Amino acid sequence: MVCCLLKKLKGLIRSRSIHVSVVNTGGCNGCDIEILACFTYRYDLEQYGIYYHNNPRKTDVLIVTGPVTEQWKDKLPKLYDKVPEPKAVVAVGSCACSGGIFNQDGGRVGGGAAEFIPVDAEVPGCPPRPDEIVKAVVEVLPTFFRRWEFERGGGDGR
Amino acid sequence: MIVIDTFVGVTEAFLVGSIYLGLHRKIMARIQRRPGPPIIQELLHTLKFLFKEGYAPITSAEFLYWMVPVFNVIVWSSAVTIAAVYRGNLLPFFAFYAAYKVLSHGAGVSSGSTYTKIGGVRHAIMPAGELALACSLISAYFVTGHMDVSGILAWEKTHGALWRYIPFSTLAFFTLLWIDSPHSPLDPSKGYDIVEGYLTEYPGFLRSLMYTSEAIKYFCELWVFQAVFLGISDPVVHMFVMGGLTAILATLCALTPILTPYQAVGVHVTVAGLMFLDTLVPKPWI
Amino acid sequence: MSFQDFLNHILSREGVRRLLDAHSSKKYTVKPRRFRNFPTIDLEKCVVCGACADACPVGPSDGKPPALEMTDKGPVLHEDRCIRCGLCAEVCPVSAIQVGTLHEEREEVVKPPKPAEIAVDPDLCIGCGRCERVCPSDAIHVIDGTAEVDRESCVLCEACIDACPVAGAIKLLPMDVEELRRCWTKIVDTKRREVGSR
Amino acid sequence: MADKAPRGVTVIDLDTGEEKPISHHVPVGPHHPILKEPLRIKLAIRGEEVVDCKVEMGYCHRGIEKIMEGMPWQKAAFLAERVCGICSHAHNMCFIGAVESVSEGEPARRGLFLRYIVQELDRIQSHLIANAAYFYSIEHETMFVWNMNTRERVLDCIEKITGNRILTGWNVVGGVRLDVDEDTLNEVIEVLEEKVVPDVETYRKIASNDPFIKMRSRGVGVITEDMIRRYRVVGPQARASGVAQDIRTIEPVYPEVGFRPITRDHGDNLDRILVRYDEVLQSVELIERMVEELPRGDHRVEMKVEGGHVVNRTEAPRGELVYDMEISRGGVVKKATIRTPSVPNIRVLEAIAPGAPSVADAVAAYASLDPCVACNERFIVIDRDKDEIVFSGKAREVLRACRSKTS
Ligand code: SF4
Ligand code: SF4
Ligand code: SF4
Ligand code: SF4
Ligand code: SF4
Ligand code: SF4
Ligand code: SF4
Ligand code: SF4
Repeated sequence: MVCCLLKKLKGLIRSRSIHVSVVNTGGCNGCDIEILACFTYRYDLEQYGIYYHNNPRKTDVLIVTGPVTEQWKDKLPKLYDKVPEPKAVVAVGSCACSGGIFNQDGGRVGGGAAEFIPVDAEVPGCPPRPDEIVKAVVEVLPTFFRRWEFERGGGDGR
Repeated sequence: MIVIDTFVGVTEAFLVGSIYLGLHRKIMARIQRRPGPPIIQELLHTLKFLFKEGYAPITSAEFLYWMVPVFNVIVWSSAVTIAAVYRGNLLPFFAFYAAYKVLSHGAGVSSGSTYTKIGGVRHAIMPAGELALACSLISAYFVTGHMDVSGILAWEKTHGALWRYIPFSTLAFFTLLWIDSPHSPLDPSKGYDIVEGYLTEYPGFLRSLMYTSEAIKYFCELWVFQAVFLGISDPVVHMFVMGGLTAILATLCALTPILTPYQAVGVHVTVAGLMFLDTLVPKPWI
Repeated sequence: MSFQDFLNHILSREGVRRLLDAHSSKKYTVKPRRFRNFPTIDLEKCVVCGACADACPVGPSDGKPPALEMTDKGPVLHEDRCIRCGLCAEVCPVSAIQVGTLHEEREEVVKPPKPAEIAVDPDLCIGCGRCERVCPSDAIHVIDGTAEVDRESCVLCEACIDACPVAGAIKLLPMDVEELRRCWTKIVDTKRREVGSR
Repeated sequence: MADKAPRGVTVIDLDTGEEKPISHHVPVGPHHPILKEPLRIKLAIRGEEVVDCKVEMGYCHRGIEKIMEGMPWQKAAFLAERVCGICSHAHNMCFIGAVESVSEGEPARRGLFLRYIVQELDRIQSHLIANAAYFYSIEHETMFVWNMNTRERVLDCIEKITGNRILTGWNVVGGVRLDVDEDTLNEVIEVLEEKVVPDVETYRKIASNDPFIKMRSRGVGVITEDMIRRYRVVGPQARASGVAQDIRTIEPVYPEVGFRPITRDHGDNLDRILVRYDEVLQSVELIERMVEELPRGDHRVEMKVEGGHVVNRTEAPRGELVYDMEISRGGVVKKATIRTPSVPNIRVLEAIAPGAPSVADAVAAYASLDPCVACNERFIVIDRDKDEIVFSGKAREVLRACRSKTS
């Protein structure tokens, strides 16, 4: 009972304080600037407790944009490993979901981030509008972190 | 009894410090014309990191790496206990501040990453912290003849606030507050160019300890500033003045970029030099 | 001095208003009039001509389907592949694909006259009904032993001609050039008048 | 994360052969707070001083030119746009312009004007985000957010006209995709005049007066005319050093509305910022004049693509953009080579960063070059026989390898 309450409390705090880190694995940066726009006045993700800093050590959520290019194929899993648990990955843009327009004959990209690291949420669109990103992030992530303790068992999560 | 007092004092310092840091961020956000995070956000960050996985990078010097955050909390808890809870001597406060500098340097060097090393070195070469602190405390001693907070407060009761006697030292101490508040232009040791300076490699609960010590530090410095230079001893007034000071600091931090290390050192030295003006400039209002 | 600029800017009436006005993102979730959202496909209308899948710029690769995958029921959209370009909606002959609000604007566009029509010679038609079976848009029907063509829904695919066992029973009659020109002039005139009245 | 450099390590200057002792290598990127896009800058530092700088590109190689082969222009236009998301409209326009120049007839005049109106709007938003990125790199959050706020208003205008914020797919051979009515254009002009111009004027005033911003920007990262010639620096970066080169002077429409390039003299970070603000204001004027002189008629005409070899140049927000294409009859792309402005603009960092007194200055100089990595490099050298990648993206090595094979 106490244990359950504690888990709930942890989940609540985690869902209110989220650090994100955006990694562009070779996209056209259309998605990156739309994510950046989410941190400015209109959409301001900070009001939901979502902070942006590209330091993997303090990241909870890795936002991946872009198809995974040759140079990133080994670097992306490494970067993912650096992020301490609990962590989530959001693929933003059709590139990160599936390789997008670049993943066809002649292209030299992997088919989306999910082939290299586990992806928890996808926001399709090329690029998604900031309001679509905000909607996805604000609806999915807090729930994800609230449930994390129960679903993955917080053995190593301290 | 002592244990309980200390515990309550430190906890209060941590909570209040966190909330004022949150207010700092909120005010900055409002100046940037966005809604901004809730005021308890910094507190939530600290708690969040407390539960997050922590580990030492392979390159780190492990003992130092693990101990730095712990010592940091101990140092600032002691400082707040001596200065704010028991209103004791200010010399240990200075010693603790110097220890904090050494520890931050240790934090930078121990993790073995280039960014943290540069950050640690940058933090160590910023001289104004200790200089301003030392000089302003010495000036305070020369004027009041006391080295402990309760003595200074008693002196101020009869003579009026200390800032009127040594305004430049007050300014120097205020600069110290400015340096130590987040996003300060005078503190390039956590600049984005070196990712996050000496904090770069701290994940999980170690970072949480770092944040805790920072919140206590913020409270402690604001408290000492008010007690020594503004002569305020009433806790309620304290809270209001802290809010006001936070607003001023946030505005200053929001409207300036971060300077390069050399420029920052230049400003620090200038500010530290300011205090000698106290001995030279006549003060007709006294 | 420029600290003053900053302060002036913040303390100006506009600045203060914006300082105190907490923006919310709700206001900005309204999609613009021409927004190209993901295409929605109306399989009822679709005549399975495949034009949309041809036009789609996102081709297949190993392991991933194209954005619009053609099946025998009609095109299937893979949202994670689609780049929302709207080309599929542009080429669909029967407007079975809509892309967000942009589509409404396209609806107003007057349908151009067809450059030809399908005619059945009742003397030759034997009423076998093969044309009826192959017609992708269900435009030809055998009524009383003779095939009849619904010109509105015919997409001029000529599938019926290929399937017809009687040579010359179904013919593609190109429209008279003069007639065509007259139709076009009329459309352009109405269009002009509309623009002028606005 | 960091390369370890034991003490006593040196770097060798490739030009002079001189050896310089260093204390650390500091890698910046490919995932770093300052960078929105992947790129690696390797700084060699002694204490804080930057001794040497290498730029490593190629994290964005996607093979766009290869995918484009065999695509009809209708599809390839969307692909060209996705070379880069920030100056997407310039790419789209340059591509369509190239196809039009091998087609019969002239594109619709009204279409051309609408096309250039969107191009100038795109330039405004691109310049604003470039300056915002610079302020972010010197950690002036307020100016960063303010610039982005103003940019949102410009994006609203683009959205009103074309339907998308970025990646608009606005151009087609013969004109533009949709017509725009008078009311929309008037609304756009109103927003520009009432919101964007006063804001940008304030930002320019703040940037040129603020002592702190000046401390960080004046005299840092100076690009000389010699460097411009050596590294082929283009766009506002070159114009900030007093080189008045701008492709807009030879593009259609612009001469008619009285375009003249803007230059400044110092060539340092601050001037690059200010030139961009100047150009934003100039773009607003250009848009107003174009809307005034907007011809009536069709927004799009049918054009038959004849095919052939074509080189088309456009002034993208970051400088000269070149599409060199072979197009077959009917409009299928046979071969495409794209030369984007950011490559030379970023390479010049290797000349201006060494000697910078601190890492912070080098990084700020990088941000002031308006680096846009997405378009940065679309080359990769593949060993056909073994089917493995020999070089990916390190331009210097690739060049050297190519030279050793050919000479
Ligand atoms: S999804 Fe589209 S906008 Fe996003 S990176 Fe890929 S191509 Fe660019
Ligand atoms: S183009 Fe239209 S009719 Fe043809 S297959 Fe696609 S949806 Fe169906
Ligand atoms: S919108 Fe474009 S990408 Fe999406 S399905 Fe249609 S043609 Fe394909
Ligand atoms: S069209 Fe052909 S099949 Fe149909 S009735 Fe006539 S002859 Fe028969
Ligand atoms: S052409 Fe053939 S298939 Fe088509 S309607 Fe006539 S008989 Fe039927
Ligand atoms: S042409 Fe096609 S649509 Fe028209 S009647 Fe024949 S089969 Fe049907
Ligand atoms: S006329 Fe022929 S080619 Fe054209 S859509 Fe119909 S079946 Fe297809
Ligand atoms: S310069 Fe290149 S990367 Fe940048 S916006 Fe333009 S095309 Fe894109």
